[in-house]
Amino acid sequence: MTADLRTYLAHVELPNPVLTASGCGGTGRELAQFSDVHRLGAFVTRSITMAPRAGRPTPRMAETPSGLLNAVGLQGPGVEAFLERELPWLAERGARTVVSIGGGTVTEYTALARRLAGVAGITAVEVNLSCPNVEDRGRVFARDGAAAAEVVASVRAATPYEVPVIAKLSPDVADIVAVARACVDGGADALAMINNPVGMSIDVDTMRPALAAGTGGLSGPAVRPLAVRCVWQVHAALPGVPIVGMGGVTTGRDALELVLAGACAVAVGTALFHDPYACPRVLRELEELLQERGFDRLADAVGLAHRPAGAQPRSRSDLEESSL
Amino acid sequence: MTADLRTYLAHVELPNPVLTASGCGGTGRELAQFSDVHRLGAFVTRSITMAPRAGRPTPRMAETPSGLLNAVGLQGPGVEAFLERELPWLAERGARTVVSIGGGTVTEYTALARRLAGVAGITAVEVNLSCPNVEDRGRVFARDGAAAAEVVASVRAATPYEVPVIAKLSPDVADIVAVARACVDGGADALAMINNPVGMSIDVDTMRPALAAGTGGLSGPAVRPLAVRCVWQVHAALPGVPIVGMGGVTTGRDALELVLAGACAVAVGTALFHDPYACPRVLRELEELLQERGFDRLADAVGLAHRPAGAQPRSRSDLEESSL
Amino acid sequence: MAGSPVQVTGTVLTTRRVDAYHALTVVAPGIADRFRPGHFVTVAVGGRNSSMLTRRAFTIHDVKPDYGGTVELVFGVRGAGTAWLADLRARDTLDLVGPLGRPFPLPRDPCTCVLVGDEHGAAPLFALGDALQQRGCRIDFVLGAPSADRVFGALRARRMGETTTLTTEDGSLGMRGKVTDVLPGVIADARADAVYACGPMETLRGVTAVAVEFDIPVQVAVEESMACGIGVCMTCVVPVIGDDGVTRMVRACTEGPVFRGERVRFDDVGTIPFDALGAPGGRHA
Amino acid sequence: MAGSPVQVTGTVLTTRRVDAYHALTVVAPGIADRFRPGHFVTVAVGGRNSSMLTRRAFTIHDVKPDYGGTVELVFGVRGAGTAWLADLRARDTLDLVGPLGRPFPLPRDPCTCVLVGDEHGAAPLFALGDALQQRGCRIDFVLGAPSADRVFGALRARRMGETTTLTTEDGSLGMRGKVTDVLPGVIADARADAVYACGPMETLRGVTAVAVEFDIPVQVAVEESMACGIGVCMTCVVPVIGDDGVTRMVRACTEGPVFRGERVRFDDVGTIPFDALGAPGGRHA
Ligand SMILES: Cc1cc2nc3c(=O)[nH]c(=O)nc-3n(C[C@H](O)[C@H](O)[C@H](O)COP(=O)(O)OP(=O)(O)OC[C@H]3O[C@@H](n4cnc5c(N)ncnc54)[C@H](O)[C@@H]3O)c2cc1C
Ligand SMILES: Cc1cc2nc3c(=O)[nH]c(=O)nc-3n(C[C@H](O)[C@H](O)[C@H](O)COP(=O)(O)OP(=O)(O)OC[C@H]3O[C@@H](n4cnc5c(N)ncnc54)[C@H](O)[C@@H]3O)c2cc1C
Ligand SMILES: Cc1cc2nc3c(=O)[nH]c(=O)nc-3n(C[C@H](O)[C@H](O)[C@H](O)COP(=O)(O)O)c2cc1C
Ligand SMILES: Cc1cc2nc3c(=O)[nH]c(=O)nc-3n(C[C@H](O)[C@H](O)[C@H](O)COP(=O)(O)O)c2cc1C
Ligand code: FES
Ligand code: FES
Repeated sequence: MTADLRTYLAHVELPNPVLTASGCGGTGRELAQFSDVHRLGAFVTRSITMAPRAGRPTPRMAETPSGLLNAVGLQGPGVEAFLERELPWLAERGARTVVSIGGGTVTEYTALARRLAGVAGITAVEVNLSCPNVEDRGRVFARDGAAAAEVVASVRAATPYEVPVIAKLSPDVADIVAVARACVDGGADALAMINNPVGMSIDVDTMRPALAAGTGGLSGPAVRPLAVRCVWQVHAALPGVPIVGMGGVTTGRDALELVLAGACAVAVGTALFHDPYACPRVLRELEELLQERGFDRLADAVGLAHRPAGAQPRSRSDLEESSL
Repeated sequence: MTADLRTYLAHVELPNPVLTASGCGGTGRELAQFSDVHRLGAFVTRSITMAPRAGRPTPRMAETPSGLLNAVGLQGPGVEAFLERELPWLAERGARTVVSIGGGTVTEYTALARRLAGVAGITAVEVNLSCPNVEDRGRVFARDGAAAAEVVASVRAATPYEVPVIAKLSPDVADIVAVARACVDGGADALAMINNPVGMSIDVDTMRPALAAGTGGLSGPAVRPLAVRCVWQVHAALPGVPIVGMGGVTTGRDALELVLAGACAVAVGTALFHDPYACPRVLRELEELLQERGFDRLADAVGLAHRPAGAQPRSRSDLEESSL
Repeated sequence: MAGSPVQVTGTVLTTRRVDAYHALTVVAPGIADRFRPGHFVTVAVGGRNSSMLTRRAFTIHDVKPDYGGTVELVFGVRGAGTAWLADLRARDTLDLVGPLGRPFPLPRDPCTCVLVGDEHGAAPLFALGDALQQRGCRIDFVLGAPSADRVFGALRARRMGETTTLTTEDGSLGMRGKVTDVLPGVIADARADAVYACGPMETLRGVTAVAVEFDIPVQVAVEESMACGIGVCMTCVVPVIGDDGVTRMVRACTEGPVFRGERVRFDDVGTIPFDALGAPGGRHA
Repeated sequence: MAGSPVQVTGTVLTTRRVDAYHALTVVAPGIADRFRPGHFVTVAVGGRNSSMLTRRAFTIHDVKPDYGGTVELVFGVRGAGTAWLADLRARDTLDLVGPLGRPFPLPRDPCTCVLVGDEHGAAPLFALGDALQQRGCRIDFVLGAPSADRVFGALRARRMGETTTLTTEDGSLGMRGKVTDVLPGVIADARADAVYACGPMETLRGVTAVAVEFDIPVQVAVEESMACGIGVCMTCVVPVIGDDGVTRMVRACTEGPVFRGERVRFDDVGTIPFDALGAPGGRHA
């Protein structure tokens, strides 16, 4: 018997837990050349902004050991073009679409949420909080619980009740649980983590930063231990809040790792660049692993690593958060 | 002509910039089987604590993509045994020894600094701030600028003038520059970064955390982009402060990357586990790279990537800190 | 144009050295079938447990019908990924995705075309030359590189082209200089109607300038760092002027890599031109 | 005891399958020279650009004088690292560090020794048996595994040992059960003076209990996860009682992997015993 893979982002049911990560699946059309977008748990859009954005100069990417640095800078056509040309195509294909939004001010996020409100074909709104707050000298919202909560609260208020609001967090904070809690208190129905921690690479031949933008976001398997840790900590503190886990998922084993840590859905980002079939493959592998382990339902595996299994020899020690 | 590799930690001269990273070179004796400890820029001890410590239960390590998670828990014999059995051996061999200290309270750090004060053969004291502050519900000192500064100030006060105090920082904070600045204001003569960000791995077969301690510190090439970014940001903000860069250095190219970002010395940690000759090799490779690039002095390469080279085609764009 | 790209785990049939380059022939029917000159593939490097995440892009040099369809790549060793590729042996497997990108558009009517290839940029020109000759076009080659061992395909060019002009910066083969130094003469002598070019940005910029001078169309295949090659990551963008006159940051992997030369704002590559759609503080932002 | 360990990039001489195991013979003179039974080596896995940072530890099964000195490793495929090793072919190179660890101490005077090997734990016992026989000892083997294909070295044991007793959990070879089930009988029959054992912690615990029962010395080679193998990382510790009666967390890679069985606190492996030196809240803290 195969396991029941349905999962819930708040009250919204998804047929399976494997999503694309924001900014990694294009408009959906590109991936559709390889596999059906409606077979995804959900398609998550790149972060949509009010106005069109040209993004950052090139080079926008640099490879690092088991990682990738990117500095795309939210290039996109703006919300109007998105609603006109991209969302309808996804809706036609039967994809469940999570619309990610990004802005530089609370007002901009709110305006985006208002613009999306009532538009058909939106399964959830994901708030990308890793955007610089232009009103706070460019400090990223996700690094400041209060600012993050303010954005979430205003998006929540502007979004119809039936559309869940997902707050997407960055790992480069001193206390991810505090930011997560602030977002949930602000009205987030679910959390997504992790967005890219900020990294940098210097080309030792040109002796200049490898990215035109200097710094960039680090993604890929290199960051998976950070993602697992963030999901674990937040699930431990807020066990009732649905978490979309991501960061370096390339196989079903990686997905299961995040699920066991507490994610009820996982998103695949950088792995898509290497394997355009990554989402259906990860889903298939996850399904097999659950089956091998005798799970009837994905839900039973969510957060399981938190529950000390009596029979396990290593469970005597308590689990504290410290690198020491 | 070979480049002048001398470097300075505050006023203390080191013959070369390649150090061992704290906790990665054992007592020095183990590495001495492979190469002379006195040929190191300096030998950095594991973090010494007041009392003996048994550390964390096993498993203490888990491999991750291009990374390593460890949860050793500062196992060590305590400061008295260190002074009796370890430091004299290093001194006899002519090693320059940086003594790393770790504690759970400001008082403990201060007591350690007092105990070390006046002891011969100590080149510098490195303050490992990635220890949980038992008086602040285990919050790690390095994640709180004020607590970090308090530790640094009291260690600085207890340490003889001629011995530099190096504050060692963690990357998992929202604003590494703020913590760095607090430490420098507190009296740190130099900074070391990065200590391990906290990560986690779950064994999908046992469905339990791979480490007995649950979370652990992530090291190795996976974290190098974080290290380069931290060194870059701190050097940009505090160009006069010597920085010991570390995090994933395995080759001379990696070392040069940190030097170009602003480090005047680099430490090799996890790479030693793979290649016990890593320190002399990294030094040799760094020397060759500097020579190829026509440097007369290592010092001329420190932070060079910050200075827009007129001739370089990509230097038009300004370099901001954001992953977007 | 071509059908959808596919992922193929192909067997390496042959490996050979061609001066400074390595050539790999890989069995990849689904890719060979759909090939048009100018297409590229991306390959996974480093094997299982590789620390190298991104695929490497290579123009398809040639396809053959053997074993259901093979593709040949030609590359120089640059970093760790190409070094790994250079170590492959026959019977090893290689993971490819392709064919990718917008191939070279071909003229409707027979005409005279100059094909310019700088270094490994020469790789796609022979399949292109074949296609042009099949349409009755005359072709002339201009191939260049810093030194003789890095001029790719000179012999084949001599066999195929009406004329072949070689340049090296050190003068070790052909004329001393760059392809752009000799291009005006070649265009004039051949009374060329169009130019196709492949090579570094700087070369493409120069070639485009020459073509514009002669007022003939030029198609260039650009090379930008690519993290995905399939249009999802937005890392490979170049500033290109659209039919509406608006500059957009467009993806080299899907809208390109072949563009009309005069549409690419070569001077602004590596920047966001202030007048690009969505530029910071720009009129559309 | 032995000299310092060295790093060697050795050529793989032969690879072979032995039931469920793979055996690799690698040219490594500096390591072979210094070898004593019980020593181990660590090997780098995954090649250049590997995402696997830590070396893998393997007991040295055998050394031979060919080509200046070779070492043979025997291993089962467990994860990505051993899978990579299993794919090595003759003439590939392998990066080793060794010999490492404290080897088996040998008795001064001739005596009777039982050598217990569970699964790949049997690998070091034959070199040990040779050394013991050279000192005039009688040796008896007890080898076990879950199933017949995972019992290593049965033939060789039969040739070398006075007696050889095999166990499998599924009964597919020898007695059904574990090595610890048959060990008391073997010790009694041979009137053994000492036991040497190698295998999983659980087995070593059982073997030690039996030896303690018979009041004979037991030397066990433990297997803990190791990040460095050379004593610098402190990840491989086990709780061991010292001569002074104090329990310390000692490194399996340098103080071990061979310990006197009764000194290892097997029940407390995976914990910090409350009375260990420096235990949290403990008397020394
Ligand atoms: C459409 C296209 C077609 C190409 N065709 C060929 C060809 O036929 N023959 C050939 O020799 N080379 C070709 N290249 C360049 C080739 O992709 C690079 O040489 C190769 O990626 C370098 O990989 P590396 O690991 O050896 O180098 P590294 O410098 O170690 O690579 C590090 C990273 O940078 C990227 N990168 C480095 N150089 C380039 C580059 N020039 N273009 C794009 N990405 C780069 C790599 O993909 C990788 O992600 C082509 C590039 C593109 C975009
Ligand atoms: C002193 C010593 C001697 C050994 N001798 C042998 C031998 O002769 N034959 C044999 O088949 N195996 C031996 N082992 C076990 C062998 O080291 C592991 O099977 C191997 O490391 C697994 O690597 P992997 O990449 O396949 O597995 P993975 O599970 O993918 O390895 C992941 C990580 O865990 C570590 N690890 C996993 N299992 C073990 C283990 N059992 N012991 C130590 N580290 C482990 C690996 O080193 C690596 O860092 C020995 C171990 C030690 C400590
Ligand atoms: C090229 C690229 C573009 C991205 N763009 C966005 C974005 O627009 N919005 C967002 O919230 N996250 C964005 N991300 C972050 C991913 O959604 C994801 O959180 C992160 O990359 C970790 O997952 P991964 O390791 O599977 O890629 C981007 C990541 C990459 C690599
Ligand atoms: C096993 C291990 C033990 C460590 N112990 C200490 C320690 O005692 N004190 C300390 O300040 N840092 C310690 N560190 C952190 C390293 O000194 C270094 O900051 C970090 O690992 C990054 O460098 P690397 O990637 O080269 O290992 C330890 C790291 C490892 C891997
Ligand atoms: S390489 Fe990813 S969009 Fe072009
Ligand atoms: S494995 Fe590193 S100390 Fe033993």
